[in-house]
Amino acid sequence: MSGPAVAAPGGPAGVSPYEIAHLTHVRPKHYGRWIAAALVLAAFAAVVKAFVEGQIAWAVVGQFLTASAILSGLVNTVAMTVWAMALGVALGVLFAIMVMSPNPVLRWLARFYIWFFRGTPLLLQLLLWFNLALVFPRIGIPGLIEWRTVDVMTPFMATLLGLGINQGAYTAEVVRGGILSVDPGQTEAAKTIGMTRLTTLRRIVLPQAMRVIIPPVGNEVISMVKLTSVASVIQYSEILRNAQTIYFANARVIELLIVAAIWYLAVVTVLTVGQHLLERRFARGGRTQPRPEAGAEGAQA
Amino acid sequence: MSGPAVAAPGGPAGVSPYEIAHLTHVRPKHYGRWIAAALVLAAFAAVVKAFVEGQIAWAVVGQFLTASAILSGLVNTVAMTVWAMALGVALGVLFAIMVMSPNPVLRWLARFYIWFFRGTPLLLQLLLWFNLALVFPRIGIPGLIEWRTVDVMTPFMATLLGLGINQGAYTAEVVRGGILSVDPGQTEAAKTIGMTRLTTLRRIVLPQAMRVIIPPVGNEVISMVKLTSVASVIQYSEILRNAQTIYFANARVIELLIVAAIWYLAVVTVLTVGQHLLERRFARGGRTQPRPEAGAEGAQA
Amino acid sequence: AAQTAPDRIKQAGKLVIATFPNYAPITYKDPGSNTLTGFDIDLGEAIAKTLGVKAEWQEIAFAQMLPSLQTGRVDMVMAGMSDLPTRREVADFVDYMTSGAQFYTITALANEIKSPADLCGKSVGASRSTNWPQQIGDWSKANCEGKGKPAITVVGTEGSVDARTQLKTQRLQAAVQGNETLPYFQKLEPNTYVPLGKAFTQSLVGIPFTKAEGGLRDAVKGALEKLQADGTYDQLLAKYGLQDNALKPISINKGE
Amino acid sequence: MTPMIVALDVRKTFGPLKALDGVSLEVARGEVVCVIGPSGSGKSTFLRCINQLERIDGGAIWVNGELIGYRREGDRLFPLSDREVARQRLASGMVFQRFNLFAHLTVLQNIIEGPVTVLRRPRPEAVAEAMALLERVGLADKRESYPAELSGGQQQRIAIARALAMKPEILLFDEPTSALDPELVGDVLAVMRDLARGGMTMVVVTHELGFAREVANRVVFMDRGRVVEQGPPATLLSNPSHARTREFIAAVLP
Amino acid sequence: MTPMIVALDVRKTFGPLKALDGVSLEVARGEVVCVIGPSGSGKSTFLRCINQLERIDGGAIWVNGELIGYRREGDRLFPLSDREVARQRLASGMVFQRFNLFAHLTVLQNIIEGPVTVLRRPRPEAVAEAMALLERVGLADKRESYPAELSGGQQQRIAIARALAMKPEILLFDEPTSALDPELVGDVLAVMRDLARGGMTMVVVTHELGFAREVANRVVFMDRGRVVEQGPPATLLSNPSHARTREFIAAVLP
Ligand SMILES: Nc1ncnc2c1ncn2[C@@H]1O[C@H](COP(=O)(O)OP(=O)(O)OP(=O)(O)O)[C@@H](O)[C@H]1O
Ligand SMILES: Nc1ncnc2c1ncn2[C@@H]1O[C@H](COP(=O)(O)OP(=O)(O)OP(=O)(O)O)[C@@H](O)[C@H]1O
Ligand SMILES: [Mg+2]
Ligand SMILES: [Mg+2]
Repeated sequence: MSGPAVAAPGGPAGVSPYEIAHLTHVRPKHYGRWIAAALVLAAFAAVVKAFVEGQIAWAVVGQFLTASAILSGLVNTVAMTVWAMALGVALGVLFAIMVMSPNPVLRWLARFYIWFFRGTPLLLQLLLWFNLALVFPRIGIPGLIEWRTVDVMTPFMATLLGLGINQGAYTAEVVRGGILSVDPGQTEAAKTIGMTRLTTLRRIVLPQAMRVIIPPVGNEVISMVKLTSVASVIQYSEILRNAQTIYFANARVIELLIVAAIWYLAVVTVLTVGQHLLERRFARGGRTQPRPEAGAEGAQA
Repeated sequence: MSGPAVAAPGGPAGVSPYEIAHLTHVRPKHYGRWIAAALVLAAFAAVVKAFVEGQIAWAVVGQFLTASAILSGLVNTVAMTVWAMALGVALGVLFAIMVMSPNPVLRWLARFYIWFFRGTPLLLQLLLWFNLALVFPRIGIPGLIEWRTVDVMTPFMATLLGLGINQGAYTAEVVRGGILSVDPGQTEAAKTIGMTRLTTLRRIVLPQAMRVIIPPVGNEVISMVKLTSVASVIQYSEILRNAQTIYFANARVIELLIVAAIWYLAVVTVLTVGQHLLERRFARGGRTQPRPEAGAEGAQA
Repeated sequence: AAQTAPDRIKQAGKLVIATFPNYAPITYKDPGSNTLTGFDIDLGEAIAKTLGVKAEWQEIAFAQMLPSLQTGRVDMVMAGMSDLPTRREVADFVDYMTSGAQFYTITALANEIKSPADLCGKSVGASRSTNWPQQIGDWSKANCEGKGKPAITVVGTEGSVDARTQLKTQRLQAAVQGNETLPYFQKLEPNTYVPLGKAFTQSLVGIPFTKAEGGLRDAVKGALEKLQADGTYDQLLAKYGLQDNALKPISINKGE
Repeated sequence: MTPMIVALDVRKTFGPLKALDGVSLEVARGEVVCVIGPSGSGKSTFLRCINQLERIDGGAIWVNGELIGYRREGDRLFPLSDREVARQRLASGMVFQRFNLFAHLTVLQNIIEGPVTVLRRPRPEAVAEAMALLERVGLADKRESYPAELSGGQQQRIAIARALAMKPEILLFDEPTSALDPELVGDVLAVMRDLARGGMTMVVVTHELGFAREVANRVVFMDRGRVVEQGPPATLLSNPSHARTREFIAAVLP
Repeated sequence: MTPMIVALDVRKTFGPLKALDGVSLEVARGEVVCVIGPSGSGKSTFLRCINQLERIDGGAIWVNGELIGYRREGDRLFPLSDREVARQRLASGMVFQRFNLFAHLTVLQNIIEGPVTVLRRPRPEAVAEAMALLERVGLADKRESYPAELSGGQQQRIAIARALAMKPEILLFDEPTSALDPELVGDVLAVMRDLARGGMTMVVVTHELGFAREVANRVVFMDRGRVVEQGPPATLLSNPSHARTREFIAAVLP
């Protein structure tokens, strides 16, 4: 082995190609990308043009975009999304905790819930709640206080229960995944400072699980916005139903559906932005372990 | 500080409470759990009893459970779930890769796709595909080969495109999360043995992302089974539509929905089992890093 | 005495009626004002007034109407519902109007299809929640297959709107809807739809009541008879162009 | 004076594996015990049993005179509830190899989490004490940082402060420096040395034989779930009596 | 004979931070160079630039005489495509601190993945060579195990075998033993010693000064993104000329 020549900073023994060390480093230009972009935009423009020129009366779209029936439907859709998601997330967290509980009774109960409500069509669940009176004509504590079931099970109530309980079963699975993703070391550390199982979940595990939970729950919230339309069968007057009621009378089917789509896109855009903000909020503190090969400073964690 | 007495194995200097070291350790009995189990079962039995005695004609349920319309609807539901999910997953992976690509054109295209198809109601998407003829009366290469759009856009085709493309947008988000969950060290290691970006994704990253991807995709497959029913509006004759066709004629709404629910539960049960098998298959090799505080043997990883 | 409502209704001071505004001009929402409109709505109001109570309308999907009647959510239904023997298993019908299934096509196909006889071998659609698809099949058996011609392909569509859209994309060559509703759409979309012949069936439209509500059923029947006697009934038919669909006298459970 | 920790014939199995195969040990008040031994010898498992992160299958452990994890009734030992176990854990604090700071909380929040949530101390008081502890470990200026923004050595010192904030009577350390870069080890050992001088009872699993030699009152060598040998550091590290101990020390010392 | 690696005034910035601030270094064929320096001094970044895991912002690097990462056209350097970079990477193998074995593949699959997928070697040949490598690192009996079932030392030896399977001309090591238990370090160093004796060109970032002293032809000390001092191990480790080097060596040696 030949002893190495110690390279003096500045340049090694005049080997000619090495001179290029001080040449300009060029950023790549990516002409291909610009051509691709142009092609994509052209194709897109063609589709838009076809739609604009197709048998669609855009004036009708404009006219109904802010019709009062559409706007009140929009409010109902958003309100139901909020309430049903709140119920769904609450139930999802509850049943995720139950399904991971050391207590087998709770565990089996939670498994049954997830299986049953993921397994039956939402339409059936809605109809069962709405028509609960077929099975229980009156509810309450017999003799003390009682109501007619149909008075309690308003369309709002039945929709809320149907959507919320159904959502809870899906959310439970997502939350379970989130809890499993949190480094078990966090739970151990919480135990060593004397926290009980539930406090640990509430204060340490769930806040960290949020990072994993938010993206799929975001998907589900966005689905929920549109799922509310299933509730039109039990006369919950959300936006799609109100759009339909209008086209039943004026036969402008595609136009009214486009009106609904525009509002849905608006709501989904707001929700997507909200999701990104939430994601950023819960990314605080970053991952438990620094990225591999990262400096101990963790500047890039 | 007093120097400690070195404890001879077997017992320390006759301090009386220490004698109990050799007493029997009793496993907990959990009487409370058994009582809870009994109560839950009782409540459950009461609900079942109410349903059995309610205004539901169980004979009708039995009669239609294996009716040929129901069974052929079931086959169509399962077939559509398989095809639409296949398309959805393929598109999801493609667009997840695009949305994480260094190429901004691909990235924006993928973002638009995800935003648009998550943002518009499935019903509208289905109707747009089904009624594509309103915009493009004929498709193909003009002059060379052409078809009437309505002949190509059969209910099957429109449903497949509608469900699959819609599903792809949701799956893309899930796959993106999965890819992000894989330790970046795996990608670096793959690069050092000379793999290109796409080979790395295909051989190293995606197989490991499966562990994170499967549970939410499982949720989505199960949703898809039931989502196929939206396609009844464009005449795809899946199980719920066929059940409805029957109850439109005989007015046995709840009974026919229960028939559909029984089959849905059966399909979902099979899918859940399949999901668990897949999860186990991809759990092979376990996590990249051993659990904290675990022995280097990794027996518990 | 026949037109007095049962005590329960009188105490409540209201008659809860289910409708689903997807069936212009029988029951629909005026797109401009977003209020319930139609022959059934006006007639329902008149019935309630005759009984000395208010009408309270609940919008319920068609398939949910009979269950809602059974659970007591509503007292009766006015939604252009046909009085069919299968439905009479759970309800009694007070019939108040006739309806006929009517073939029609679009102007673009009017040269090719001039009469119902030209429909053999073609695709014809109708709302799947009605009994029209079945009636088209029966008609085809009698008038196509029976005469050695190819059968009609019957397509059950999601609703009448859907049938009209499919007609426009020419997925269907003709469609069927009630002869009481077609004129409304001819007026709404001029030069689009062409009726083919006359209505090929005749059925009765009625108001269903649960078997337990015999009292209310008779009270409503009485009220309807009174409205026919004082001319209100004819006046309302005329308002919506439905003179051809008048049913006199009012009957109970006479539909086929 | 009762010893701080008494472990008597402690056994713990994982399936077929005997992780602890009859460990007996006493630790006096204020004593510093270092536990050494090869990988898989049960060192971590033993610490985890003292802190009830694992439930023992045989034998018994007393902390500060109180039987832990079980309640005696007649001739039998019944397991305690989650809540009682949580209360008993307050007697001991634990510092892990991988720090395990709460990733979603700042340094200050990490330290006051226990006092405020578990001990129900008023927040301002807890903050004041937390700041004193941060001064003590030399990291007062990092109070608003998140764990991921700190070096390993800083994280470990915060972990020690978090354990101290609960005012435990014993501190348990499981290889507190083995995940650190060599340059960062010194700061952590300095803090531990300081605690030992302050009279804190400590059980330290470590490979830092230099630290053991300097600070420990006693060194315990474990192998295959048993205590093989124990004694003052000078004796055990320089002149071990068992062959297995000699072998191990030769392998670890460079 | 052209040197195996030539780095000339290499610069790399992360935002405002100059991780490499003009590093120049030559490594001859068959030479073993150890790089030491405090945390954050740019040691890992430099290795990652040689292996093109990072793209450099200034200066140039040649491996085996070939300019890497860029193509010269006139006076300017144009970046190479992903595919060409992948091809160039085949000249060097890298072993990471955290092993980074493919978690979903068995030991044997880990080793043959590169030869089969990238080099398109026939599978039976690749398997035969993999088995020979496994014999060489002493782990032939573990071929069907998954990485998670192995100790850190075993994982690191598999990582070395995986790199060797690609028949690279240079091996780069980034603190290959610092995530290992002290007892497991020996086996890995033995394999590396063996490679050095076999004439493999190696650049090793390490804190194991004992290993550096014994095996290295040259030791390089880096600080703040620059090479401060380099020389034969005997000189640099025992008698460094810069104050910063002296300080560092005093802190690391116990
Ligand atoms: N939760 C567990 N499940 C199964 N086996 C376990 C578990 N925890 C520890 N073990 C096993 O028990 C044995 C003792 O492990 P322990 O972690 O106590 O060793 P250690 O002395 O701390 O080793 P190290 O120096 O590697 O940390 C090992 O064989 C380990 O694999
Ligand atoms: N991807 C990155 N993004 C931002 N900063 C980075 C990145 N990689 C490294 N750095 C920073 O560059 C500097 C040099 O890091 P490098 O990892 O090369 O140091 P090192 O000498 O290997 O240190 P250590 O001994 O801790 O591994 C550090 O300040 C580090 O935080
Ligand atoms: Mg351990
Ligand atoms: Mg480094």
